[in-house]
Amino acid sequence: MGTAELIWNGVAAFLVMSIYSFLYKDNPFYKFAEHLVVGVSAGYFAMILYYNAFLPKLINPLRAGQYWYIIPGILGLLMWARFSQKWQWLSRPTLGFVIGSGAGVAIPLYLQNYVIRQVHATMLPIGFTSWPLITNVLIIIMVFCALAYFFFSKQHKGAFGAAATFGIWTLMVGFGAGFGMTVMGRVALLAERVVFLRDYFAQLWGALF
Amino acid sequence: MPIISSAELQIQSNNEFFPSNTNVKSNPFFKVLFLFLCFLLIDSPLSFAAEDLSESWFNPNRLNMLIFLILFFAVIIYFIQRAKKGKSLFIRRIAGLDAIEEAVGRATEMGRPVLFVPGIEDVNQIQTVAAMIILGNVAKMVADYDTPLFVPICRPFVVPVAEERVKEGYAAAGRPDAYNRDNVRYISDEQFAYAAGVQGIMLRDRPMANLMFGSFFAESLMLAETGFLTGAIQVAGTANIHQLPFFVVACDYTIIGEELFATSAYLSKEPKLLGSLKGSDLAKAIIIGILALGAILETLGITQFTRWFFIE
Amino acid sequence: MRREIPIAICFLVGISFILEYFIPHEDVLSIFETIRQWAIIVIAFAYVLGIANLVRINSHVIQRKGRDWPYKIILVVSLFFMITVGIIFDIFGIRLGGIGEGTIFGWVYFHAQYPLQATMFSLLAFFIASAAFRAFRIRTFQASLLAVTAILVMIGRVPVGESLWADFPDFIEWIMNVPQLAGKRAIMIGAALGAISTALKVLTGLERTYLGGE
Amino acid sequence: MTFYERMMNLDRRWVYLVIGLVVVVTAIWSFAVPLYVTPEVRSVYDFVESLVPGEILMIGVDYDPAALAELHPMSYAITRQCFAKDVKLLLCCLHQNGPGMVEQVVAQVAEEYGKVNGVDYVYLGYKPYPGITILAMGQNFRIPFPEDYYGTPLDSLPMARTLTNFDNVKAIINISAGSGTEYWINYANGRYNAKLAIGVTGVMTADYYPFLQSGQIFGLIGGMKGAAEYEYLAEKGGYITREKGQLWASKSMPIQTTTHIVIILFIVIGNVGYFMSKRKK
Repeated sequence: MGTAELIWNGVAAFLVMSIYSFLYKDNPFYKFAEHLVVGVSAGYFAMILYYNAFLPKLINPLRAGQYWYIIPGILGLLMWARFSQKWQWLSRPTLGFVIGSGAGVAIPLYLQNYVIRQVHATMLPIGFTSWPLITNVLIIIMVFCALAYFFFSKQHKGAFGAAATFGIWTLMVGFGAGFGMTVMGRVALLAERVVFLRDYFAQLWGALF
Repeated sequence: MPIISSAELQIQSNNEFFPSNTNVKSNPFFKVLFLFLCFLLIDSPLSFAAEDLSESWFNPNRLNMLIFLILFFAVIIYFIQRAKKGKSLFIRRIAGLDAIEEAVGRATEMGRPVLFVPGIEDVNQIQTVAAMIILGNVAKMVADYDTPLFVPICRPFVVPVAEERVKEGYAAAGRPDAYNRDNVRYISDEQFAYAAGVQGIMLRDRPMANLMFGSFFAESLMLAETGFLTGAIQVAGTANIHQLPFFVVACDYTIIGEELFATSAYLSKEPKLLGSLKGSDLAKAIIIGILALGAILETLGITQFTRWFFIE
Repeated sequence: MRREIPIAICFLVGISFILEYFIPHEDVLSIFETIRQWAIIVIAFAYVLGIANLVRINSHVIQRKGRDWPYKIILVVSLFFMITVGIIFDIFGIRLGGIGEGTIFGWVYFHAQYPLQATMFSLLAFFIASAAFRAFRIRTFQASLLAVTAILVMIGRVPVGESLWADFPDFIEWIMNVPQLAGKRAIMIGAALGAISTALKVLTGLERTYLGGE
Repeated sequence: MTFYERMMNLDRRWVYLVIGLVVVVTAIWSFAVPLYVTPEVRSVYDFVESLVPGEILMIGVDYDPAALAELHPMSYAITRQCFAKDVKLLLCCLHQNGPGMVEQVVAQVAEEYGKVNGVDYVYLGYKPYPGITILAMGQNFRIPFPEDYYGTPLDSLPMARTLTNFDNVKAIINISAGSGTEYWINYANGRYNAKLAIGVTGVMTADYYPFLQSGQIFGLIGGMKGAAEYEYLAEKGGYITREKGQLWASKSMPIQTTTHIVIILFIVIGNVGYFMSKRKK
C-alpha cells in the first residue's frame, strides 16, 4: 500500500470518527464533518445533474437538431424567474408541469398496485377446516379492521370502534415486526464501518512499525 | 388558535352510507353499489391474450382499471360538490391535528423555534404536496408569535413551493413582515447529508416542536432520535410504511398513511375539500364489501368476480 | 391568468399521463417518453435555485459572523471546490477534471463523501438500539404488542430462534405473512386512496395552494 | 434515584458504548451459526438454477456503497451463479452513487469466469430518475441507454443486438436499497409484465411481503439474513466457496446474533426497571 493511499484512507478514518464523536455529544469535529458532507454532496449532485441530465438530455439533443427540446429548456429557465420578486409568478407554469406530470403518472399506478392488486390478493378462499383457510379468514378480518381505523366519517364507537381498535393492534404488530426486521440491516452497516477502521489501523500499524 | 372551527366542520350525527343510520333502500349509493356488483358478476371480458397492442388505441386488458378509476373519480367529485353546496358531512376530528396544534402551541409559549421537515422527495410526489399544504397552515399558526419556523429542504424544486407557502401563511395571519426567507433552507439532495444538516439545526437551534411530514426513508429514525435528545415535541406523518415503525417508536404522535392526506385536507383553505375524505371512505366501504363478496365467491369456487380485479 | 395558466397546464399534463396508461399505441408511448425526459431537464434547472439558496443563506451567516460561521465557510468552499474540479476543470480540459475514477472529484468522493455518508447511515445501529431501549416498555397493551412483536422478530432474524424452538422461523414467517401483511395492506389501500384523491384535487385545481399567493 | 429508576433511565450513551464494543469484539472473535432457508429466498435461487446457458437474466443494481454490507453479498452470489451456469447478464444501475461499484462487481466476477463484456454480459450504466428510466427501458433499452457504461453503442455489442426490451430477458432481479424497487414493481412488472424478484435491505423487507403474496414478485431476498441464506444455497450448489472468502453475509451473522441479543437484553433491563420502580411507588 502506497503512502498516498494510506493518507487518503487516514482522511476517511478521521471523518468516520468525527461523525461517531456525535454519539457522545455535539463537538467541533462533528460540526466540521457535518458541514463538509453537506457542501461536498451538494456539489456532487450538481455534477450528477450536469453530466446525466443537462448535457445528455438537453444540450446534446439541441446540438443534434432536435429543436423541440427547447420547450423543457424554456420551462427550466422560467424557474429562474424565482430570482426576481417581480417576475417570480412566471415559474408557476413549470411548477404546474412538474406537479401535473407527477400526479398524472401516480394516479393509475397507485390505483393499480396499491388498491386493485391488493384487493385481488386479499380475495382468498376462506373456511375453518384447515389451517391455511383459517389464516385466510384472519387476514381478511385484520384487513377489514385496519381499514376501519382509517374511516373518517364515523366516530370510533361501539362495534365499529372495537373493529378500529383491533385494526390498530394489527398495525402495531406490523410496526413491531418492521422494527425487528430492520435491526439487522443497521447493525450490518455498523459492522462494515468497524471492519473498515480495523483494516485501516492494521495497515497503519504495519506501515509505521 | 384552532385553524378549523367546529362550524366549518359542519358536524352532524347522521351518516350517509352506513345502514345503521339510513334507510338502505332510499340511499342512492346502495343502488349504485348494487348495480355495480351485479355488473361485476358478469364474466370478465378481459382475456389477457398475448396480442400485439402497439398499433391500437386502447388497451382492452385495462378496461377494469378504467371503470374503477372513473367510478372513484366520480365519487370524490360528487362528495366535493355536495360539500360545496353546503350539505352537511360529518368528519370525525383527526387526532393528528390536535397534536400539531399542541406542539406548535408549546413551542411558541416557550419562545423556541418550530422545525418543519417536509420529507426527502421531490414536489411531484403527492406526499410532498400534502406536506406543503400542512406547512402553509403551520406557518399561519406560528406567524403570530415571534418564533422562527425552520424548513430544511432536500430537493431544490421544493424550495420555491415552501417559500410561497410560508410567506402566504404569514400573510394570511397578518404578519407578512415576520417572514424570514432565510429560514427556508435547501440543504442537500443527498439523504444522509440532509439528515446531518437537519440534525445540526435540531442540536443548535433547539426547536421545541419538530413536525415531520412527507415521504421519509432511512433518515426518519436519525431525525426522530436526535429530536428526542433535544427534548422537542415531535409529530410525524408519512405514508411510507417502512418508516412508520420508527416514527411510532420515537415520536410523540404519528400520523399514519391516509391520515396524512386527511390532515392536509383538513388544513387546506377550503374546508369543503373535506368532501374527498367522504368519497375515499365510501371507496373503502365498497372495498370491504367487494373483499367479503370476493372471498365468499372464491370459497364457493366462483372465480369470475375475482377476475375483474386481476391486472395483467 | 397568473394562476389559471399553470393550473391548466397541470390539468392537461396530468390527464394526458392518465390517458397514456390506457393507450398502448407505440407512437403515443414514445411521445410521452419524450415528455418524461423533459421533467428531468426541468428539475436540473431548479438545482441552480437550490445552490443559490444554500450560498445565500450561508454567506449571510458568514458576513454577519453569525454562530458557527467558520464552518459555513467550509461548507461553501467544499461546494465550489466540487463544482470547480467537476465542471470547470473539465470544460477547460484541465487534467484530473471531470467525474469518474482517477479524477480529483473521484478521490474526494471515495475518501470523503462516501465514508461520511456510510458513517451517518451506520449511526442508525446506535439509534435503533437506544430507541428500542427507551420505547419498548410494557406500558399499555398497544405498546406491549409493538415491543413483543419486535423482540420476537429480532430473535427470529438470528439463528437463536431455531435453537429455542424448531418452528420459530415458521412462526416469524406467519407474523410477517398474516398480521404484518394485513396491516400493511390496509395502510397501503387507504394511503393510495388518499393520495389519488389529493392528486385529483391538485389536477382539477380544487387544491391550488401549492402555487402560492397572488 | 433508586437502583431500578437508574436502570430504567440509563443514559443512552451506555447503550451506544455497549453496542459499539459488542460489534468490535465479535468482529475480531467470530463463531459459526446455523441457518434456515426461507421459501422466498429459495424461489429466487431455484429460478436462477432453472435457467439454461445462453438465456439472459437482468439485474438492476440500485444501491450505493452505504448499503454495500447487506446487498453486495447478493449481487456477488447471483452473478457468480449465473456466470458459472453460462447464463448471460444484463445489468443497470439506477442509484446515483452506485455505477462505479457495480462495474467493480461485474468486472471482477467476469474475470473469475473468463466472461467477455458485450458477449456474455452488458452493463448499461446509470441514468437518473429510476421511474422514468424503467418505463423507457420497457419500450427499448436504447432510449435511456443508447450506449453502455463504457460508452460503446449498444448495437455494436453482440449480446445487445437481439435485445429490445424486458420481453427479451427471462426475469429481472432488482437488488435495491431505495425507492427504486417500487418503480421496478410498478413499471417493469406492473406495466410491462416482466417477471421480477427483489433483493432489498432489512428495513425494506417487511414492506414487500404483500407484493410477494400478490404474485407481483416471485422472490424476496431480505437483508443480511436473506443474503446469508442465498450464500448458503450457492455454497451447497458449489458456486461460491468459504475458502476463497466468498461468503460475506454468512460471516457477518455472528455480529448480528450478539448485537440482537444485547438489544433484547437492554429492552429487558428497561422493563425490569420500569416495573420494579412502579411497584415501589
